[in-house]
Amino acid sequence: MLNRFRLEFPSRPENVGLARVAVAAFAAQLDPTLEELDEIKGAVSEAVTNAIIHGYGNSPDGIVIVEGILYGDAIEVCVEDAGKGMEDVARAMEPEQTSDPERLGLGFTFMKTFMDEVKVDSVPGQGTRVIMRKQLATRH
Amino acid sequence: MLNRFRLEFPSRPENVGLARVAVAAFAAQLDPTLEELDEIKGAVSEAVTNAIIHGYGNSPDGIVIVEGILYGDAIEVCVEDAGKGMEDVARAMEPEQTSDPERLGLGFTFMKTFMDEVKVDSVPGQGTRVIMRKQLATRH
Amino acid sequence: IGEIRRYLRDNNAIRVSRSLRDVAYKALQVRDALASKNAREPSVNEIAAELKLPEEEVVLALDAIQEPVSLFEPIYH
Ligand SMILES: Nc1ncnc2c1ncn2[C@@H]1O[C@H](COP(=O)(O)OP(=O)(O)O)[C@@H](O)[C@H]1O
Ligand SMILES: Nc1ncnc2c1ncn2[C@@H]1O[C@H](COP(=O)(O)OP(=O)(O)O)[C@@H](O)[C@H]1O
Ligand SMILES: [Mg+2]
Ligand SMILES: [Mg+2]
Repeated sequence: MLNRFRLEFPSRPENVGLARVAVAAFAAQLDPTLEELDEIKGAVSEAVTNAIIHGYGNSPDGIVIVEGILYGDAIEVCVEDAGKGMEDVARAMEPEQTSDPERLGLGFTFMKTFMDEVKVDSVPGQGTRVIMRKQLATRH
Repeated sequence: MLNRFRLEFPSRPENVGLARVAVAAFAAQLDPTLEELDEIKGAVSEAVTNAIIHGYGNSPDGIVIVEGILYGDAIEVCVEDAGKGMEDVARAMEPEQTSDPERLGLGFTFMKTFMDEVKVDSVPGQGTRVIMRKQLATRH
Repeated sequence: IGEIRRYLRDNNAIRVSRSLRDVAYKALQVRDALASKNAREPSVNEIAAELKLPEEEVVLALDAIQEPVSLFEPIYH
């Protein structure tokens, strides 16, 4: 482990940008391309948005925790909420699966496309933790 | 209190930039001018740099905590370390006071210039907490 | 005075203010220029070095010209 950070904030939509910038500034320590950076930011946006709208049902009183860890040329990002959790994680992660008919159900699909690994731990009634890892192209 | 965040990271110099842009992304929620934003970032750089070099004596094993709170049109930023602390805070805050002859001793002077209020709590052997507040010009 | 100015520059306390949008658009221009010059995607460091800015400032600026919330799904309908 080379470096890490932990960021906590209330589940307000305006904090998605804070999370995205913090992760991006941290990831910049690995010297990514702008495309790699956009992918990481996209994945973070999806995971944090899910924590706010699904985990906490859009209530601003929840706490979202975002952690970043650098290992060599890889970055791991964890997004955690103590919200309602999921009964069936594997099913929720399938494309076009959504509990909200107004949504597209593509958040997890984007996370999996943008990052190399996406793991989700979730306990109904207790919360969700999304762990994403991305290996950056080595240019050194 | 409208919104807040808490960011923790190890006392490595490369994390000064992370702290600075996290506070900037958060402060952006108040729609500051560019100048106000640069002042907030400058104050954060000084306080976090002090935590790393003076609080932890440049050891990367300490933890720095940065908190931001928005109140109406004001932002409060706290920078905390559990490092060596200061015997005489009032004296350390005077211009050109420094424990390192290679430095200029102007960090606190800049913090006071950039922010409206700077309060420092410090206990020798236990750590330091710098609390800064800035009222933004109301443009709404 | 010279010493203080150098201190300010080295400590990044004060810099000539450029708007975030301005920095972001310059960063995208530099990206394109470096990509065609080197025939590969430049890294954030390379772009920041060209702009003489810390890399996290480039990151912050680029985010400022991005959509405010989720890229792909609006948070509210
Ligand atoms: N943090 C979370 N807490 C609870 N449920 C979640 C969480 N993240 C995702 N889900 C569930 O997984 C489904 C799929 O998520 P996603 O692929 O992002 O699609 P969408 O957000 O468009 O519904 C959501 O509709 C929701 O039911
Ligand atoms: N977080 C801290 N922990 C311990 N001592 C500190 C801390 N911050 C400041 N100091 C003390 O206060 C002095 C003045 O700080 P500052 O005005 O930033 O000047 P400089 O960093 O150039 O020495 C430092 O030299 C140091 O002795
Ligand atoms: Mg989603
Ligand atoms: Mg200082």
